[in-house]
Amino acid sequence: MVYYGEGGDIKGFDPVKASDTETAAQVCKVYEGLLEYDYLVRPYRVVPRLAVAMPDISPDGLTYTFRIKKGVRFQDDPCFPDGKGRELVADDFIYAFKRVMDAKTLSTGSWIFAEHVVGVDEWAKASEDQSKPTDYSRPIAGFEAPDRHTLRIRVTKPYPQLLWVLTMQYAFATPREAVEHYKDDFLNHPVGTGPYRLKEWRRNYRMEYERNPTFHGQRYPAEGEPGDREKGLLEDAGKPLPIIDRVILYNVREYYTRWQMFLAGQIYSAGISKDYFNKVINQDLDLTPEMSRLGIKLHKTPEMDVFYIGFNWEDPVVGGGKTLEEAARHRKLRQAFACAINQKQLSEFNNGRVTPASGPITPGIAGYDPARQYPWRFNLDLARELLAEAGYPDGKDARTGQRLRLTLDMGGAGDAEMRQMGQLMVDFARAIGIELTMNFSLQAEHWRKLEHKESQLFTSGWVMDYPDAQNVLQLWYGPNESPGVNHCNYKNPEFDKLYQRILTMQESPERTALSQQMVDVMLADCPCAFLYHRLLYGLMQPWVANFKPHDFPYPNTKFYRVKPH
Amino acid sequence: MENTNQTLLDVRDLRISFFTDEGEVRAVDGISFSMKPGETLAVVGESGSGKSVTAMALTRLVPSPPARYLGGEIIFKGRDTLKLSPEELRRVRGAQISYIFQEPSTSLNPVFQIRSQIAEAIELHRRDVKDVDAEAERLLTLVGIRDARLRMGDYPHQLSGGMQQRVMIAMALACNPSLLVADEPTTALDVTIQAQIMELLKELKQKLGMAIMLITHNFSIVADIADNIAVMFRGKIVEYGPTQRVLHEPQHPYTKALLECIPRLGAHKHRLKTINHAEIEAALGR
Amino acid sequence: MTATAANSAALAAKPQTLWSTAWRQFRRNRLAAACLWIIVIYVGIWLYAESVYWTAYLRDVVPSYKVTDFDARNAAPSLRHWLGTDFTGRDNVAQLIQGVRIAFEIAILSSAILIPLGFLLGALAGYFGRWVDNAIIWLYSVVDSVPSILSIISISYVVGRGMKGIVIGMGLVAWVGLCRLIRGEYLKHKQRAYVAAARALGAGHLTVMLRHIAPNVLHIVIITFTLLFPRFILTEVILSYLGVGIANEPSWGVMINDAKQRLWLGVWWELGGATAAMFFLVLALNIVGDALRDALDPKLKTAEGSAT
Amino acid sequence: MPLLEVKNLKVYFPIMGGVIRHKIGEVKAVDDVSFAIEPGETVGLVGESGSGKTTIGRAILRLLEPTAGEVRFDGHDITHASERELRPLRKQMQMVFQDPFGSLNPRMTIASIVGEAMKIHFRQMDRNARRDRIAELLRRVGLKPEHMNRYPHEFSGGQRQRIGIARALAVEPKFIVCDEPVSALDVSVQAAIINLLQDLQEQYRLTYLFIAHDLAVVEHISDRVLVMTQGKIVEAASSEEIYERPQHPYTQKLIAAVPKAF
Amino acid sequence: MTAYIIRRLLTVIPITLGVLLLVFFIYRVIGGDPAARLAGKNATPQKIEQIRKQYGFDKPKFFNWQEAAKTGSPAAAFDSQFWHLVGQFAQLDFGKSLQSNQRISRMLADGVVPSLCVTTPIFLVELSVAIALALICAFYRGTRIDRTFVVVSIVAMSISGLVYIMMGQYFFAFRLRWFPVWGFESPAFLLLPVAIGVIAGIGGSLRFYRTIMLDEMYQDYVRTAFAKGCSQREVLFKHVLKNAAIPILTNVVVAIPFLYTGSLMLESFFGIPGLGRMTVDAIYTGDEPVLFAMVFIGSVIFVIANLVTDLLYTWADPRIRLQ
Repeated sequence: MVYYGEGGDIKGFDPVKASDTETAAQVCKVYEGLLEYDYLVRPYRVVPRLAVAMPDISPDGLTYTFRIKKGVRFQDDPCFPDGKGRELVADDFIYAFKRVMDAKTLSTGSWIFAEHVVGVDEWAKASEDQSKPTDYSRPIAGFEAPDRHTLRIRVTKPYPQLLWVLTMQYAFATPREAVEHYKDDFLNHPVGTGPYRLKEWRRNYRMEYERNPTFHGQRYPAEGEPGDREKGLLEDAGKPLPIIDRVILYNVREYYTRWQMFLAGQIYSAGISKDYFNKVINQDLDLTPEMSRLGIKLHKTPEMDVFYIGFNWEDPVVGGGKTLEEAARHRKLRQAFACAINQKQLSEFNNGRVTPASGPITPGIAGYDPARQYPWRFNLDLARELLAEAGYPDGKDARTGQRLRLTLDMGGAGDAEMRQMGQLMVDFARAIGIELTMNFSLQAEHWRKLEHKESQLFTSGWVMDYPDAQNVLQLWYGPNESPGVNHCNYKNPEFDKLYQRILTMQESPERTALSQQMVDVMLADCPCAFLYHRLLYGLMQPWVANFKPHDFPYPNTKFYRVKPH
Repeated sequence: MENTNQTLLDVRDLRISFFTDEGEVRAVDGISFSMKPGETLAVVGESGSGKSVTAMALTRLVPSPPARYLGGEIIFKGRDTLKLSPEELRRVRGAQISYIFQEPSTSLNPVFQIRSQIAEAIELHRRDVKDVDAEAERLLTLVGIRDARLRMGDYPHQLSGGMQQRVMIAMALACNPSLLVADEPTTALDVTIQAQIMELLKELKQKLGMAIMLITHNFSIVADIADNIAVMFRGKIVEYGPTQRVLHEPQHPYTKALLECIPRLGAHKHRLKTINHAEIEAALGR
Repeated sequence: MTATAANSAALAAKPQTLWSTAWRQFRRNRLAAACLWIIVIYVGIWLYAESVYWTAYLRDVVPSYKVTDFDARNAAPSLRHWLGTDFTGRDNVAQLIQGVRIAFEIAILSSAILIPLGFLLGALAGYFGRWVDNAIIWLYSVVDSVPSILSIISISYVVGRGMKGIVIGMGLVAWVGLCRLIRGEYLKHKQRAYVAAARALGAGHLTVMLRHIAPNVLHIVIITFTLLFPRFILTEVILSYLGVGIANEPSWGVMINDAKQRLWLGVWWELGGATAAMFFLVLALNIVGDALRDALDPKLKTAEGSAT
Repeated sequence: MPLLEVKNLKVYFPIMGGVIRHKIGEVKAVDDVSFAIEPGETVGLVGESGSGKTTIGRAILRLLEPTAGEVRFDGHDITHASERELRPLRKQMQMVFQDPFGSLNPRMTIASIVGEAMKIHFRQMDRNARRDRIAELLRRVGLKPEHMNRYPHEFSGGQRQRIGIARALAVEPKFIVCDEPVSALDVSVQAAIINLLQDLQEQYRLTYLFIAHDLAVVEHISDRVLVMTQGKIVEAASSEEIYERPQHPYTQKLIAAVPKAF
Repeated sequence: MTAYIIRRLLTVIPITLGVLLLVFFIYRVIGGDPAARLAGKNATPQKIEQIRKQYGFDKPKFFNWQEAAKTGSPAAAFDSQFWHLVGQFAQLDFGKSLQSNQRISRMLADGVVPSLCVTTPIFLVELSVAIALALICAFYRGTRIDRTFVVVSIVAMSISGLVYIMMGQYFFAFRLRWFPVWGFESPAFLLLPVAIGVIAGIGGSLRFYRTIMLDEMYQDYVRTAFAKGCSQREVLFKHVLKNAAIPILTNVVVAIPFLYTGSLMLESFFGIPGLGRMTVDAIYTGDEPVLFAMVFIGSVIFVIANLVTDLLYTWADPRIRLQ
């Protein structure tokens, strides 16, 4: 059984560097962590993977004890003596965690432990010394292995997100032998315990995996959401994984080409471009007969992400303002702008593939309430009124008579869809008399501008790392200002205080309420205008089975099945 | 040279025009002359008189367009070259009528060795020659190139102007032509070399007996070599006759003037005669 | 022959400049003359498009070609919209017309950078030789060694996206060809006796360079401009594809790029319209450029070859 | 006092080579040449192509930098004079060039070619005066004033040479270097130009250095003749002597090469 | 001759330095440092600062005068970002890609083969077809055949390369299924991109080579050849072709460096994992080290190609003597 799919550009197979979704998806085919998300059950829950069971957590919430499966072997690889994979032990995790913290590996994941786990920051500091190799024999107090198959993690203060982050690729077990054997080339030679091993990788073009013969085993889940059984998702319940022997992924850059390949049956899944949408999806947001006849299957799922237009808090026109009076006027201007955004039209423009956002918290996360009203939903009258109050009646500066001109930075230059959306934004602004200039940058430039606080207005989005509101709320936390993630450079002491509180709280209704309070505080200041959450429309060839959309779908290929066709 | 009395070349009322933006330019405007085998005819005229076009026209070397052969006949050995097929014409060129040109440095192909340029001329028309190299060497020696065997490996730019012209002559003689057309063969050369080349032509003419049509603007070099002189002016032959007569008893005012305007050695600082072209043109009735 | 022609020409009534002779020769090329008309039509459209743009700008209103009609988006060709509408319901024909404006603006503004730059550097290098020449050769070798698309993108990365980036990028890259040609011509002309004559009269270097030699190489600028114009248009398409194209105004490159995905739906008129609008201008310019070169300087070897 | 005095003039051109392009040799274009020209005299300089005669002409006018030696004009040492110091002297010495096609700027009208010298040297002259003077000069060299607004390519070789002469005369020089002024012309035209040069010499009391490769022409126009070969002057004598009693073998060869009178 | 070659080889140094300076200036000086990007999306400011230090982004850009003044050693002035880059490149160490974390030398090695697989056939086919057609034009110069070729080649030049690719892929691969839509598996996958590359480029080449050939047709030696009795064909193939080879060679050899950089468009559309695509990616993502390396190697090859051209010149043209 062979699966043909699409894969993007990846940053190699080193788990400590797997910062993007594409790379994560590939790393997860080969490596595994202590925990992983359940494939079928919603809301998301974490289940043990290399751990025997969920950890024992001490009553103060500061110590986590994991027991690790016995008899798990790394895949056979020349880096081991005699080429046979060694058994996985607790030290492999500690080694992997140290690599995440090691300044020399330049891991993008050090935030998962930094400031949380006992002793990691001192260890990381020591590793910065470029004159000698990092000393991995030096212990970190927070990571201990009382015996070969037990791992104990100690945190300085309650860290409710720990279980979530342990499902992330940064926390995957890596064998020291492989790192030391391949050195610089380790990122091209993944050696893990996972269901697949990399057979061939032609960068920028094609990846091929084959079943890992020494895989310790996993079975298809027997339990799912209501309705899963009807969709045939439980037909393989209890079967050993992976089901597919070979996975071949092509890296097709052009959307246009990708679509042609999908129709030609050369790849098994594809997204839908806005431009094709009408041909593929009918009025009722279902497949057109033409596509149904081909047997193509459509999957619609809300994604855990949020897109917004940010205002740079340090900008003299739209920013926080220097005086109270200025702050009030600028706030009104931002609110007016937000009110001018016709979310309905935006959704229509995207053929209904987005849900209007009423705030930062994405669907599927505690704190998301579809009933909540977004205070700045589309209302031209209100927008004009606010604009006048801000000192720009009809979009003209009351003092100088000059038309208000704003610049909106967008990444993704060259992407026709982005450009078209920009055009829409121009229209929205024009409706209340503001002249908006679009500025499309290449990805790298866009980042640079944000990092240097050079933008006035900018579009941005956030894809959740784990299903917890804190992950997105950090975008407005003052100390995270650029070059940190707070690209609005928003500062509000009240918000910051609340953020610090939820950071250490275990999930609870009280914490959810606090998150919502934070959202209210932030929305009142309107440091950004929220646009939408995406709805993922995916097409699948009829012969692919067991596919269920997932927000953290990285290791999911092992569940798929390909029917004869 | 069996029929010495027979006419080798008979040009009758030849007319060639160029058509340019300004309109028609009559380069050759109804000229007639004839040559016997072994005869040397000097065609003398100033630039633009049509003498080179006449020479080139003998084997239809003037590209058409822009030129147009408007009329007349060029009877060479009894056949009108204006009516020959391209294939027949090729067999005349180089074999029976061959050429040397004014600028030897550009007229030789810069990227081929002397050897192959001469060999090409031999191979084109003399299939029977077995040892082409030896033949080429003989020709080079004939035109007075020393160490001919060594020189054969040279490229044109490695030779001086005089040597280059000798190579051109050797090439032209490769097939024992009956008529050698020398188009201003010495104009680009220094005076001393000029004399050598003229000397060589004279010598070769005696040795090989071919007819020579010598195109030049310089009266002083033709006296020794030419049997007949044709003086051209604006596409017409204004005077045509035996060398001595033309030089000493010129009939036409243009010829007279042309002869008198040349400064001569030993005739210091007298005032030179000049030519009023407009007057002559008027006299020609144009 | 030339002397005869010159003599008869001397009798002609009007003084004949190189331009009048060239013009006469150019006119005889029927195809080129026809293409000149095409260019004239495009120039007309360009001026019209400019007037639309500036009228709207001065009145501080939204220009008609930018007025969107969300409900009429992606319409098929009709009497009202000959080439249909785009994704926000703007008329494609109006967009194409503005595309003419953008194409002309890009070409003219880029040339306004590259021509003085290339000319001056080429003249300096060719005229003064020695270390000036070495330095300028070094400079253009450096610019030349970087693939031009990369340089243009890099430059626009610095100066900013959109029109400004493209114009400055292309201007700063494309001068090399002109500089080479001008340098070669200056090398040639400085050997000419008329330069020695001017020097013997006491003319300074600057006078010789600009007053004497420059008029003799000016035609190269014109040829280069007509031959670069189509290259600018074609490069803009590639830049748009790479995401460094024009952002806030309609350009052909952007239109082609937008239309490419809808081609699959059988929407050929968008891509076809933009391609055709571009094709005829580029073709006309290429043919006219060729004819101009033949008329003005048949020996000139301008660089050719594909930009990709 | 001679008008022009050339002492031990050397003009060498370096031959560059090697890894760092240093000088690895030199071409001795003019190698230790001395001569003098008296006012009103015509001195012929004859030699084959490459003998260095044109280089001498250009070095005298400082269009080339001499390597060594001295050039004195009217008592001034101009060998190392700066461009500014030279400017007044440029008014007194001029040059007529060989190539009637290359020596006139094809993009300038006859008026501006001839008038330029006046613009440089007679700044106070107004437009009309300049036009009158140009017309006068054109008449003087045998052209029509109405040709003023034409371009060089509209003229024949001989006419162009006349324009070149008019340009040289425009500054009212004392001394003119004639660098093969008739070599590229048809014989009939050549005669006319030679006559013109002689007439002008008489009228304006000009001094000529007449450079040519044609001994007959040089002998015809010159009072004295210098024979040059391979960068050196091998013989200097009056015209009659050169023709009647050539001393140097090279001179003899040159004379032998001239076709005999017919 | 040897001195000449050495001298020409040495010119690689200033030009390469210049190129590096240019690119460095654009990306590092004006573009800012990429430390934040390296740190990932959740990075803390401390992490970013640490990366800055580790990469040396905290050092002065061009000259470290401060350090030189402090230690009194002029060598310390070169302890700067630019000169570190130069030193590194001098050892042919291009570092790692910011984007893919790969060693750049490895990326180059992987990418050059696919690129050459596409560009070399395009180059060879285009060259031979264009020269053949140019000879036909020269043979029939001034006739309708010649004019038709010229017009067709100008028409071909006037269509955007992007349109060729899009239309070609759509009709011949997707609609007609004559070729694979995308991929780099077997020579069959190269047919369409190569054909498109040739068609897109041939107009310009044909026009150029035709001009060269026609130029030669009017030389004096051609007249001599005709006067000897050579036929059109002999003149064309023997005399003209060998002389025209000189300018053609120049044009051709200078194009060779661009074979190495690959074709941006073709590679992206047809999924050829070559250097062209790698470069485009590097542009998009601001992957400085990759751009530095591409430009550096590109310029070195370019200068060497120019040197080779000059050497070939001597081989093809006996008039030119190198001293």
